[in-house]
Amino acid sequence: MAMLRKAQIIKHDREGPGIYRMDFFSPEVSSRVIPGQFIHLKIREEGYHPLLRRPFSIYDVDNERGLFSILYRVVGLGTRIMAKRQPGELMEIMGPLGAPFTLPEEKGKIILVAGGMGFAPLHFLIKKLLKRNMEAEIILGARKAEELMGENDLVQLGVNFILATEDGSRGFQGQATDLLDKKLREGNYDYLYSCGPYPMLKKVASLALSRGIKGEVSLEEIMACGVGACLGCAYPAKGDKGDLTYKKVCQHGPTFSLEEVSFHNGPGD
Amino acid sequence: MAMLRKAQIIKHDREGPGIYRMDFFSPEVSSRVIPGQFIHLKIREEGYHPLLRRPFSIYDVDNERGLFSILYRVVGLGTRIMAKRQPGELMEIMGPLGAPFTLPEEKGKIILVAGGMGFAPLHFLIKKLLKRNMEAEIILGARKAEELMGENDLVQLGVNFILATEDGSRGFQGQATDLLDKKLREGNYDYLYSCGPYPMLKKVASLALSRGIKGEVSLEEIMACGVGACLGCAYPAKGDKGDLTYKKVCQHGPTFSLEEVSFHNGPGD
Amino acid sequence: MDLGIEIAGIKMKNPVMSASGCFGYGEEYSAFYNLEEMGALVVKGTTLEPREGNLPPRIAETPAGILNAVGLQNPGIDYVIKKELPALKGAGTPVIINIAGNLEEEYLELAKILDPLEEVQGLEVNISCPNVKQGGMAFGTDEKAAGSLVKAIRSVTSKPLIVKLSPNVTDIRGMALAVEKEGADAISLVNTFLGMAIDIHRKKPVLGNLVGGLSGPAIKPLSLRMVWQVSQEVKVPVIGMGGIMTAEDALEFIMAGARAVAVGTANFVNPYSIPEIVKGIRKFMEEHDYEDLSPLVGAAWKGV
Amino acid sequence: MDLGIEIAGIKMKNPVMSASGCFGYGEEYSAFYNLEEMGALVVKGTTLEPREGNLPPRIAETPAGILNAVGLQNPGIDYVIKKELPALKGAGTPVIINIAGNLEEEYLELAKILDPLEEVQGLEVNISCPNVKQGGMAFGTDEKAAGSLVKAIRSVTSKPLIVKLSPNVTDIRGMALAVEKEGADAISLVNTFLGMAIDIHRKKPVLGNLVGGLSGPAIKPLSLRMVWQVSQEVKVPVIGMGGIMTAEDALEFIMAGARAVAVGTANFVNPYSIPEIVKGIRKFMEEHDYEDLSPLVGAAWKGV
Ligand SMILES: Cc1cc2nc3c(=O)[nH]c(=O)nc-3n(C[C@H](O)[C@H](O)[C@H](O)COP(=O)(O)OP(=O)(O)OC[C@H]3O[C@@H](n4cnc5c(N)ncnc54)[C@H](O)[C@@H]3O)c2cc1C
Ligand SMILES: Cc1cc2nc3c(=O)[nH]c(=O)nc-3n(C[C@H](O)[C@H](O)[C@H](O)COP(=O)(O)OP(=O)(O)OC[C@H]3O[C@@H](n4cnc5c(N)ncnc54)[C@H](O)[C@@H]3O)c2cc1C
Ligand SMILES: Cc1cc2nc3c(=O)[nH]c(=O)nc-3n(C[C@H](O)[C@H](O)[C@H](O)COP(=O)(O)O)c2cc1C
Ligand SMILES: Cc1cc2nc3c(=O)[nH]c(=O)nc-3n(C[C@H](O)[C@H](O)[C@H](O)COP(=O)(O)O)c2cc1C
Ligand code: FES
Ligand code: FES
Repeated sequence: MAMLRKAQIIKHDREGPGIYRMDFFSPEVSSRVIPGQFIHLKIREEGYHPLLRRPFSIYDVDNERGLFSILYRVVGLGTRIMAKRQPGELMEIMGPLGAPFTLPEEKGKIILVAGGMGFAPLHFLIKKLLKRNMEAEIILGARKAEELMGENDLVQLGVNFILATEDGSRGFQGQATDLLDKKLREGNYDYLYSCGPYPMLKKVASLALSRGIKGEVSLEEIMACGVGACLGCAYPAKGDKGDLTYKKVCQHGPTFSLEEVSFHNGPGD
Repeated sequence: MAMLRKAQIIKHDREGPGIYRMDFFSPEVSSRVIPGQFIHLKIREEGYHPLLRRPFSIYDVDNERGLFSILYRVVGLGTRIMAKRQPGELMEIMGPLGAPFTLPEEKGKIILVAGGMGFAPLHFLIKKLLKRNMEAEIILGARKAEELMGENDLVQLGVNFILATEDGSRGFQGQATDLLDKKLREGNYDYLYSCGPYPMLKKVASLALSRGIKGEVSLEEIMACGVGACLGCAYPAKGDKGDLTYKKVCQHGPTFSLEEVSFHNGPGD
Repeated sequence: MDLGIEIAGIKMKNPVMSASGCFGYGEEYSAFYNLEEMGALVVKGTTLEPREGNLPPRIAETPAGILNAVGLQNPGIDYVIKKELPALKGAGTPVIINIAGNLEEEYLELAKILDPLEEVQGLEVNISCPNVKQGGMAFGTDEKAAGSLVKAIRSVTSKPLIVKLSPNVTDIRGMALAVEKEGADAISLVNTFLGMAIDIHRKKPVLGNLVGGLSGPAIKPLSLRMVWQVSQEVKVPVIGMGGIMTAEDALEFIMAGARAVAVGTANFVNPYSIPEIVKGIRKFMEEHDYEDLSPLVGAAWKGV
Repeated sequence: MDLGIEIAGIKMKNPVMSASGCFGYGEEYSAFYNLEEMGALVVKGTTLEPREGNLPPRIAETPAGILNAVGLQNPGIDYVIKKELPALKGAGTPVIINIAGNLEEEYLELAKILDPLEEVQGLEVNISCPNVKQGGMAFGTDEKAAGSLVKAIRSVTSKPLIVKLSPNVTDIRGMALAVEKEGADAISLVNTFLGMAIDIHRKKPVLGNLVGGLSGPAIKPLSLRMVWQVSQEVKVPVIGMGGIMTAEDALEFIMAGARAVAVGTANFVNPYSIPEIVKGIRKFMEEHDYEDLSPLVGAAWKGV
């Protein structure tokens, strides 16, 4: 369960413009965490601004060395402060938290769709899928070339990937969902995973559902507690009886099945 | 005037339990600052807690190397954060600010009284006095031995000093003002400078005034702006016509003449 | 040394409670520590019927504070009694139900339903939620409306009645006196301050509900002042809250006149906030040779 | 592109003013930059007679905020006219005098004295100072009292009349409507929130005055909400303030409905706050192709 501990930053590298990878030493986290889960990071030890913790998906785990990693983009105060932390320093970590991705029980063809930083949790997932000898392909989408995440990782893992940029600066010109549409028409996929911005996920879900493909998405919502106590991270989803209700991204999610989540009155609408 | 600039921390050493010395490289400050003045330091670059700057007296200046130093004690959030800063980092400095000590025009025997951290501005002052070949002696007082400041400096400068601790753990057992009383009875002093906690300054002033000795004290008051705009740092003092009025510690002070300052309804009463 | 206190007949082993809505029904934080360590557990605001709550986003961070507009999402009193309360029976700490509604009848119905339940040690009447359009807030800003609501609830329950006031008023003393007069056994101060944030890129309010309630350290000076003012006026005990993060903060509220304190937002930052605050108060009492809390309550105005 | 605006006939080259009491009489900050860069300069609250102000300590820091209890220390109107205003004649920015008093007669006398002075472009009537025992605050919390005070002042001066409201009220809209009806040309929102801090070691309030006014980023969500509420009700322009530290903050207030903004506490942290905020607003307008400010004013509720 949600434990609290200090973990040492082992490595902190710039991976691109405003993008960093942070590796922590924490055998307790790395040995237990499952793809799709996240940690809730305390930004500052002293002072109350920023006040809340910040959630980050687990991007990678190195069980042998007891490490886990996050990949993050600097977007505001909290991540700006994080970017200045140095290897050797400690940060307070809560987690692993949240409901992980479920892995398909039978072998099958899997397609993943990552929008920008949405690649982070999918990377850890792909590694697990490969370990189980699953066949996986991934579509990476972004607005422009420098926002594409994951190419190097995927080359290293030997996973097939295709790129889409909205401005056409790399790969296919257009949205990741245009590529997905094409792919779904061409191939037979059994399961889909996706993480990225809300409008993309919405399209991904409707494309997959219209073809009867099952799958899961990882959602983001502003969080306060991270453990299910505050109801701050509510997201509309179908309840047990199919009725629309609010589920907690931190506890029921961040992963939701395509059937469960409702994109009908989400924040981008 | 009050300028703003970033200065690099050149050295940051622990000088005792919770006591640190921070040396900054800033030829602009070190070449202009006069004993008794202070700098207003921004604690954090990001975030609003703590919000206000923190004032620190100039403790030392090395004009050749363009350095100035402060000596500080960790007492709360701001100083706790400062204590973690590393050499090489930059901090934003406003100053030098405030009205400096005035130096006696004629040569004479000078006595100084420092209570704990009150030694900081007096150290820089003593160095100036010695440069002018003034004869100076100093009483160092504190509650207990580990809170005594300045011994090493004074030995190095070759200045006479006597110690008083309230618990008798070093030097004379009692208050610095008991020693001052004794000294004033024995010797003929022409001028006095003092800095330290409010009750001590109050006694120092009454002892000196009752013997007709002129002098100056350096006061502390919580500051907001540091430049005279907010009236936050008011301290009761005698106005031009001898009437009681509030003067600004940041602008009229922090140094005040013994006749000017009024300790009659200060914060400790 | 004894940290124990009594509020309206509710015996607590220490003065540190959870603030409603910031602790769910206790389950989540029981994974971090034994709830016996709490002075009392105040659960999420509960209404007669289930409420789905407000549109997301529901949380926006501000300097040293958070805005929330959860909108009283809760599964309704029946579900709470059936599913949540049984789990709390063995919690080892008094359980207080925070009740809310739009209409007087809803409050009365809730009070009647809860009155016979042994597992409920007290009711906290929330007349101050800023995130619900209809009602609630009106009771919280009008002395007459508040007084007559409390009077009506008082007549249908013998449970200890804590009334939780809104800080969004000109005269918090007047509100407190009005509810005390009509039978409040204790007064909780304060709920959140109505605020908002605007996303300048979308040119729209950040919260789905447009406005929300501000909590956290940012409001501490304001809630502390209200506790200071009210506790000098009323005879019933005051429960202080609003920005308490540490034992030092809790002691400020106690010295301002609060007999107990509640901790809300701090739980989100540090899940161990409540037991750590209890420990810190104990340490302070030890260091300053206090046998019990009473000489500290209101010490800042009693001039002790 | 033009950042210029007009408030009650006062032409400003940009919408960024100083907040009263946080900028002295301009002298201190003129050492940092040319005051021409400001939209307008609002001076320290000025009374008929000199005021010595409150006992120290007058400042206490709180999370992301500061409490102040200066207590309207000022040299009195005669001295201000003789010694401070002449220095501001060539400042190149409109000068607005913030006036305060205990009694209606004092406000009227001040308004009469200032009415003929060319160097004064407007009056800001402070009916909201929380740090003065008698009066002031009563005008700030009672719609009738506020309205009749404004009516009286209106009758003795032809200068633009800005009324500065207290946030310590249940219904800020009601207060705003009351002063608008009686002749306010503009409304300043808000003064400080009444708060306090306690020193747990001395077991006493930290401030010499016991309570003080909270300003700074901590209050921004609250002051922003009030600007949002009031600007949707009144026809006169609103000047927004309370926690503005950056151009982004200022833009939030403008989108909430403020035609101009004032910067107080931020000056203490960064003396260049005002010119930097002006620059940041200009940059935003450039990036988003705004020719002038008017489409941004109230954009968050106009739904533009
Ligand atoms: C389950 C989950 C997993 C995430 N994983 C990653 C990841 O692997 N890599 C990554 O770069 N980012 C991830 N995020 C987003 C990340 O949490 C935010 O970017 C971060 O909190 C922003 O903090 P900030 O202080 O820099 O920004 P702020 O200044 O607080 O805000 C800047 C922007 O970020 C958004 N934001 C702020 N707080 C949150 C929050 N708690 N959740 C979501 N959005 C927020 C704001 O709405 C705003 O648009 C994840 C979010 C969630 C909920
Ligand atoms: C002109 C002047 C010169 C000073 N020189 C030195 C020096 O050379 N070395 C040194 O160690 N200290 C010096 N101080 C005191 C120093 O400014 C405070 O110790 C520091 O600001 C405390 O910051 P904090 O955040 O750690 O403490 P906080 O958490 O803010 O407060 C802790 C304690 O420090 C007091 N304090 C807080 N802010 C101030 C302030 N602005 N002024 C005075 N007291 C304050 C508080 O009342 C409280 O008792 C000086 C103060 C002044 C006014
Ligand atoms: C997310 C959240 C939900 C809340 N829900 C309720 C509630 O249901 N009922 C209630 O009376 N107060 C509710 N509150 C108010 C808190 O109980 C408390 O009064 C307030 O947050 C101030 O305390 P704090 O600063 O310690 O959080 C809620 C506060 C937050 C932050
Ligand atoms: C030290 C200080 C002194 C103030 N003096 C006055 C005053 O004399 N008259 C007045 O109307 N407001 C006064 N105020 C209130 C400010 O003008 C402003 O309304 C408030 O501080 C909120 O803005 P801020 O958060 O930007 O500081 C004062 C505020 C501070 C911090
Ligand atoms: S963040 Fe609190 S319930 Fe999800
Ligand atoms: S600190 Fe503002 S006047 Fe001295």
